[in-house]
Amino acid sequence: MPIDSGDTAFVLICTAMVMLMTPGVGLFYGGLVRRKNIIAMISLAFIAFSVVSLQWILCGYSFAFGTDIGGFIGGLDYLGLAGVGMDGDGIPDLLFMAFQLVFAGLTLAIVTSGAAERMKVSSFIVFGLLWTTLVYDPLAHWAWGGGWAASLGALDFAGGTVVHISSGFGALALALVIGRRVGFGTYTMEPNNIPLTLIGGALLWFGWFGFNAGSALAANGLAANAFVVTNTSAAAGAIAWLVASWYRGKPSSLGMISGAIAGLVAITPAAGFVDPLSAIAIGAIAGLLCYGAMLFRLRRGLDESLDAWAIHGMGGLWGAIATGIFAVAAVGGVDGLLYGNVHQFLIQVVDACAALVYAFCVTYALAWIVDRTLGLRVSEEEEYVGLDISQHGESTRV
Amino acid sequence: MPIDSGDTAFVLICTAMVMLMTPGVGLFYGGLVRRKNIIAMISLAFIAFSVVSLQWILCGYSFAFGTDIGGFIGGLDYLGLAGVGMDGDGIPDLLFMAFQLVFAGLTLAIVTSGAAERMKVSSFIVFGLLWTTLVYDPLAHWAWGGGWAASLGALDFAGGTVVHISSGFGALALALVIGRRVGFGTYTMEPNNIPLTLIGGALLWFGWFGFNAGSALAANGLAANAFVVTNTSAAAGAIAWLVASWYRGKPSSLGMISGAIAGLVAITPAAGFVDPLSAIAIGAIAGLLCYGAMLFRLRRGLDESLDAWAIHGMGGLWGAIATGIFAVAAVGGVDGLLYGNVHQFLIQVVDACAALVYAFCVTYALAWIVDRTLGLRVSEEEEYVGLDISQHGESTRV
Amino acid sequence: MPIDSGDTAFVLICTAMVMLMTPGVGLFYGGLVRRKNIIAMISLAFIAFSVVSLQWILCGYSFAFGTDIGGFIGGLDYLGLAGVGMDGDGIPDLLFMAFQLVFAGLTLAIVTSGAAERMKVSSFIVFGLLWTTLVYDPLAHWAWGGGWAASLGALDFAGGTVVHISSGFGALALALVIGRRVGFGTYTMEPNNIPLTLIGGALLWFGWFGFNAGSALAANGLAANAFVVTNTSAAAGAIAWLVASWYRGKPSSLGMISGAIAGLVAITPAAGFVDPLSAIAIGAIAGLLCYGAMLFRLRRGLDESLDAWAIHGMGGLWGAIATGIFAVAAVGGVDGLLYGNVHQFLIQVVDACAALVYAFCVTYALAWIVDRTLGLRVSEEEEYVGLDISQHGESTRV
Amino acid sequence: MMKMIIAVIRPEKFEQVEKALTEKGFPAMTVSEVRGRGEQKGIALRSRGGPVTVDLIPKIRIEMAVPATFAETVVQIIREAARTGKIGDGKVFVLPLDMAAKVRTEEVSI
Amino acid sequence: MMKMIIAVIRPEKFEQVEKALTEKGFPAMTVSEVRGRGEQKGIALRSRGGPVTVDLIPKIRIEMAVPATFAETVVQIIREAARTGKIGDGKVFVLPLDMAAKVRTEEVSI
Amino acid sequence: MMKMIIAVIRPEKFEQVEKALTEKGFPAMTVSEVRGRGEQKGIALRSRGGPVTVDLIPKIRIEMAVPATFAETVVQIIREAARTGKIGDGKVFVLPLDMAAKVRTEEVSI
Ligand SMILES: Nc1ncnc2c1ncn2[C@@H]1O[C@H](COP(=O)(O)OP(=O)(O)O)[C@@H](O)[C@H]1O
Ligand SMILES: Nc1ncnc2c1ncn2[C@@H]1O[C@H](COP(=O)(O)OP(=O)(O)O)[C@@H](O)[C@H]1O
Ligand SMILES: Nc1ncnc2c1ncn2[C@@H]1O[C@H](COP(=O)(O)OP(=O)(O)O)[C@@H](O)[C@H]1O
Repeated sequence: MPIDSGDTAFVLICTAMVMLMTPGVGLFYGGLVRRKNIIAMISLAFIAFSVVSLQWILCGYSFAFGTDIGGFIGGLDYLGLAGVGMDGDGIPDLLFMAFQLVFAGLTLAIVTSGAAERMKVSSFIVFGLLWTTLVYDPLAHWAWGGGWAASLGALDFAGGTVVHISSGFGALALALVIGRRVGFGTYTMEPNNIPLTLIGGALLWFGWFGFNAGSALAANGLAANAFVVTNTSAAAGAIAWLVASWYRGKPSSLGMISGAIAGLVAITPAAGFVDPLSAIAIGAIAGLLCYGAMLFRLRRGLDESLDAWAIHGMGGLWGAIATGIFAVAAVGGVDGLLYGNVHQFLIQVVDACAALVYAFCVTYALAWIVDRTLGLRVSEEEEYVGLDISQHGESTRV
Repeated sequence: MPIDSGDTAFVLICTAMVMLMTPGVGLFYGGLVRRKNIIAMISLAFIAFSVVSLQWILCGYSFAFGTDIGGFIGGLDYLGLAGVGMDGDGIPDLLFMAFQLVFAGLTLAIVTSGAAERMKVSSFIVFGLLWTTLVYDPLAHWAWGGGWAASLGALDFAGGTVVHISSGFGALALALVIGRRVGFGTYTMEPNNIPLTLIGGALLWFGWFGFNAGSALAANGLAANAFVVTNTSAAAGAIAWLVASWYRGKPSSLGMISGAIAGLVAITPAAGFVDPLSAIAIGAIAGLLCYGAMLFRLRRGLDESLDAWAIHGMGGLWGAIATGIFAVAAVGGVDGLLYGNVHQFLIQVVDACAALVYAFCVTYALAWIVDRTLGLRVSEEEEYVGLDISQHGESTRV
Repeated sequence: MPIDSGDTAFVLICTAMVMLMTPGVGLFYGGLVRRKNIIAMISLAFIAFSVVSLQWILCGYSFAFGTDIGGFIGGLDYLGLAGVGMDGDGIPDLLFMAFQLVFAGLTLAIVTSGAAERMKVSSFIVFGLLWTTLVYDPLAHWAWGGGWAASLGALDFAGGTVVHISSGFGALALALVIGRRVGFGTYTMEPNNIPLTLIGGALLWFGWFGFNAGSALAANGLAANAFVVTNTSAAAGAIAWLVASWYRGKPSSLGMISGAIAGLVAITPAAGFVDPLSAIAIGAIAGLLCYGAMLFRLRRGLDESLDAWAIHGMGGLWGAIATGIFAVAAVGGVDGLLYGNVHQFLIQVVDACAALVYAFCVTYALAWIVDRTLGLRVSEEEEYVGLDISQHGESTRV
Repeated sequence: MMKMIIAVIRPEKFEQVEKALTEKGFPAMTVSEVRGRGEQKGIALRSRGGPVTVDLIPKIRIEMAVPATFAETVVQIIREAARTGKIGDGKVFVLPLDMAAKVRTEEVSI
Repeated sequence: MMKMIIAVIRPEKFEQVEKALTEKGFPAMTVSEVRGRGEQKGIALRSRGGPVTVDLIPKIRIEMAVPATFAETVVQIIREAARTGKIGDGKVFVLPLDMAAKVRTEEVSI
Repeated sequence: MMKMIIAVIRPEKFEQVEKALTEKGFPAMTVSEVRGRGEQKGIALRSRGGPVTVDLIPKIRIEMAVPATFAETVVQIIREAARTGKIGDGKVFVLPLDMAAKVRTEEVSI
């Protein structure tokens, strides 16, 4: 198939939109931390993206999409983008590479949630490089690069397991290794800038269209379906969480935007397989489930501070399973549990659990190693002063 | 006509861009209110969009675009998106539906201006659902769904009547029913965050390209023309209002950005019918007219607080009429008054007035009913405390 | 060649993305100035864009792209967009015009760096009109409108000389004429809002994809290559400046984002001619070089306050030369120094130096003339009070 | 002898207070944004699970050094201009002040 | 007789302090966001080129006018609720106050 | 005996003032962002319809509790470091202070 200008136009712009999600995550998180850590939190997203941008073209793309080695990882064929050129099948190979790159960058940015307000920049760079290479790249290979999950027939349209389960459970593991913030549970730690979080949320919602619809890799009906279910699930998630938080007190704006993100996460693996009415169910359940997960986390005193686990981890898990439930052949050619296909449902569960366990364990190990060697965490004084000053020498006000 | 990948790519991205306008309106408004209401104001935009997103796929799209019933409203054919699929004519039907969805969501967000800093969230949700169903959906049907306005030959390229007259005069009616803010006219109520308003304005200007050029529903010369006149009118409006406010004192940045929005509003119905030089006139007059409308509103002591009426209502009215004046056959196949077509001019006036009267009266009635039943307004104490705390339990600073 | 819907879709959206860069520059700069000048700084970007938007369709496009006159400037063929229509070659002529328009608007916005916190709005409008007409339009003609540089064979894919050398050295000239801010060098002048600068930086990085990839004017492999090298260079620049600033103390977030911009600037002329691995070198060197230029500027006590010279001027110069070094025929059909083509390298140097000298001298002259007639600078009292209040009558807080 | 007057008032009333002070000849002041609550222990709003107490409400804090003889007058000007008669109108405090010195000149008032 | 109490505490401890004060019957206060440092001359962090001193750390400043007889009690409540035992816990100051006047009514406390 | 010194200075001069104070051995301070104007009734700028008065200009407010014996010295340090000789240089106030208490320890200075 030659290059199609319409499809290429579409994926080019979608790639840019997904890129914008990374600073979006930074702003979202930046508004949630304390004032003394806002710059540091936003910066981590940019740093994550920059580091992965280089790693991906040097070796990451090859590990994920090179010739399959044992179903687990790609070979070294594409090191330094060797053989990845301006030609391609429908869209240029370089563009496919770039589209995948922005996913990888975003994923690492989500993981920063687990170490919010207490991680050293230097250690984050080392940890991030290891993480993207040893956690993200294999997972991308399993699902999209011809790995075992693809062979098994697991469905992951836009990255429910690869992006969200991996980053959410990765963040949890990181949070466990690095330990709680000083004063967590006894001090109040209020979000410093909710409007900033809402700006970040808006950019995420916007970029997610590129993320999910773009994953059709063509400007066609499937992309349109992905677009519609994405928006529907986000809206359903927003309303569901809003109402749930209302029930317990007041309808918080953070609840609403968190619910939207939960809906967006959950629809990610399903976007090319389910129809709009199912998206309402997927999104609404995601909103409630992730809200519950957040409450659970708080009750357990887990300081996975910005809820990547509750929203991305649990939302991604639900999305992977929901794909196996609601998939309908009319959309993506595969039926799910609701249409009698138990097999697909089981595949989804296996795939999601494998990704979950792999991401959690390997992240835990990597974080542990970095902690023992370089130390993950800033000193207590640096934490008290805030990372803006202690890590970056900058501050938001006199 | 089969699906065209270029057109589909274009409309997909335009839809995402228009979606981004809704938080853009939220940020624009959020910067203009007092500090204690900033979160609530931004949230209303998100809530409006979420609620309409669900309403639209469940029934709104059908009311607007279902089989015509008496020129007034669409039938129930597309309830729950029945029969709206991945195929289509040039672009997938689902995509056309989504493109229309983001318009509907944005329109309700604009209406929130009329109730700024004093409306209950719960009542807004009820009012919003009624409003989008009974005001927006019929108006969309009239103009684009095969209703009487379309039959009459009224021109509304991207929503001058459907989006802007409806939301602007709707906001006015809502403001009249809900009443002034406590202290309006005696207290100073300064915008709390002008940079935020400018961010919102930037997103609006950006998204408006999707709004107007996307309304060509194809990536062609007409879309390019719409793009160019959109930008031209915005620039002319910005300069016009800036200079006018300068004449009375200082060139305010809010004047400049308001003028840009006025220009964007006015060019909306005309974007597919006029040429770039006419756009200078349309935009500049819009800037001056809307500035005058704002001064008039202030003199009359009307608390339509964020000027949706002055900018969207009056700008939309001028735009609808201007389309009948400046339209030129070389662009959109229809001539206007300037080229001797009095008939088209009269049609535009009739259409605009009908929409204006309908939107104002029905909104007034809906607001009145909700007010008598649920109560539109927060208690005086809640208003004093601010909606961020009283409605959402959140605040921007300690 | 008829209109291609894919290419048209692509360039339409890219144009919108580049438009968003102008407020992006405003936010970037707005975060860097003192609190009392934030609104004024953001407004200048909007004003620059609005003024150029009108100038460009009235005459600027014609000066840049009209029939060549002596290799120096275009003729009056396209005054008022005469003959620029909805047809075209691949993309509509009107769209090509619009794509060029957003470049022109952005360029003037960058120049505002040189007069930050001390220029009169009225004088800026006059200066800006003169500057875009007498500096930008000729430079655009030289490179892209059939002028002498194009005839010579100089390569400038997306505006290294036209946009960045011109604005960077223009800002320097303007800064020299207008003089230092009161207290520069003795007072501390801390950035008032680093998160805002990071938001601006995010929008710039996002928009730059439209800027560089869009300059292919088609959605094809070349655009994909431009996209990839753009991102790579940005990432390399960010990391390089981050590490360099680390070496001298702490890794500053402003250093990181400045490095990203430096990388984006440097790759601009090269984006259609070099491959991804070269982009790492171009970006990393840009990060270090521009960091050095900034330190040099500070040592010399030059108050080119927001470093348009260091980043855009020096980055653009390096990019123009780097294009002559790293260009490879496999990408853009031309080889550079590394592949034995000394000739191209020399052309690049000549072109860059000519643009540099022209931009610096003419800007200096224009600024001098405006200064002697209208006065560039606000009074000392107005400067002390801040431009938000003194120029716009607005402020960010009580 | 001088006094330091500290007033905490509604943001909405600030412009009026400021105008009144300036007109009566007391333009010098230092202003900041604060939050506060008075004796009624914050405002109680109703929520699903019973009343919710809102703690801190945005206020403007004005600080003025004035000669002791004018202190009473200034306090009265502020109170009149800031009054709405509703809860939340604010408070005015008067503190003793040993000395006020200008930075620009060597001038000192005791 | 009244006193003006000014406390500068950790932001993280504010909620606890506020709750303690309210419970003990001292709800009225004015609060602002400040930055500060104490006698240990800021915190010294290590950087490449030797120690770096961090100057100003975000704090919450509480201002409360109370009858002189309760001043001691209020100071104790604040100190207990705000204490963590680590550097940066803050300070409490007591200033003499000549008068406190309500804006809403004509009430004045001396 | 202690004094509370309140200085309102230009933001641009803050770094110099802070450095001077630290060098001379007075590092402890609480700082906030305020706006203010002095006796010249704000700055008058020209606008189309006649002069416009600008009311409030950003300033930095420094609050320092020091032993009474050093008050004079501290005031002088601030005045020298903050001075530019132009309008807007600011003011320094000295208030009596009854007591200063550390939160971390039981230490109290009277
Ligand atoms: N005893 C006090 N000490 C310090 N500040 C006080 C005191 N009493 C009142 N205030 C300040 O004055 C403001 C208004 O007081 P009041 O009119 O009693 O307010 P409210 O009606 O909101 O309780 C409070 O928000 C607080 O900032
Ligand atoms: N002498 C003082 N004058 C004014 N404020 C002070 C003084 N001493 C301490 N503070 C304030 O109290 C805060 C905490 O003081 P301290 O516990 O000594 O802090 P740190 O341990 O951070 O130096 C400081 O950040 C400062 O705001
Ligand atoms: N009498 C006063 N009471 C309180 N604050 C004052 C007083 N006089 C001056 N100030 C503060 O000091 C700042 C500088 O004062 P001054 O040098 O007179 O300023 P300006 O020249 O701007 O009027 C003012 O902005 C204000 O914040």
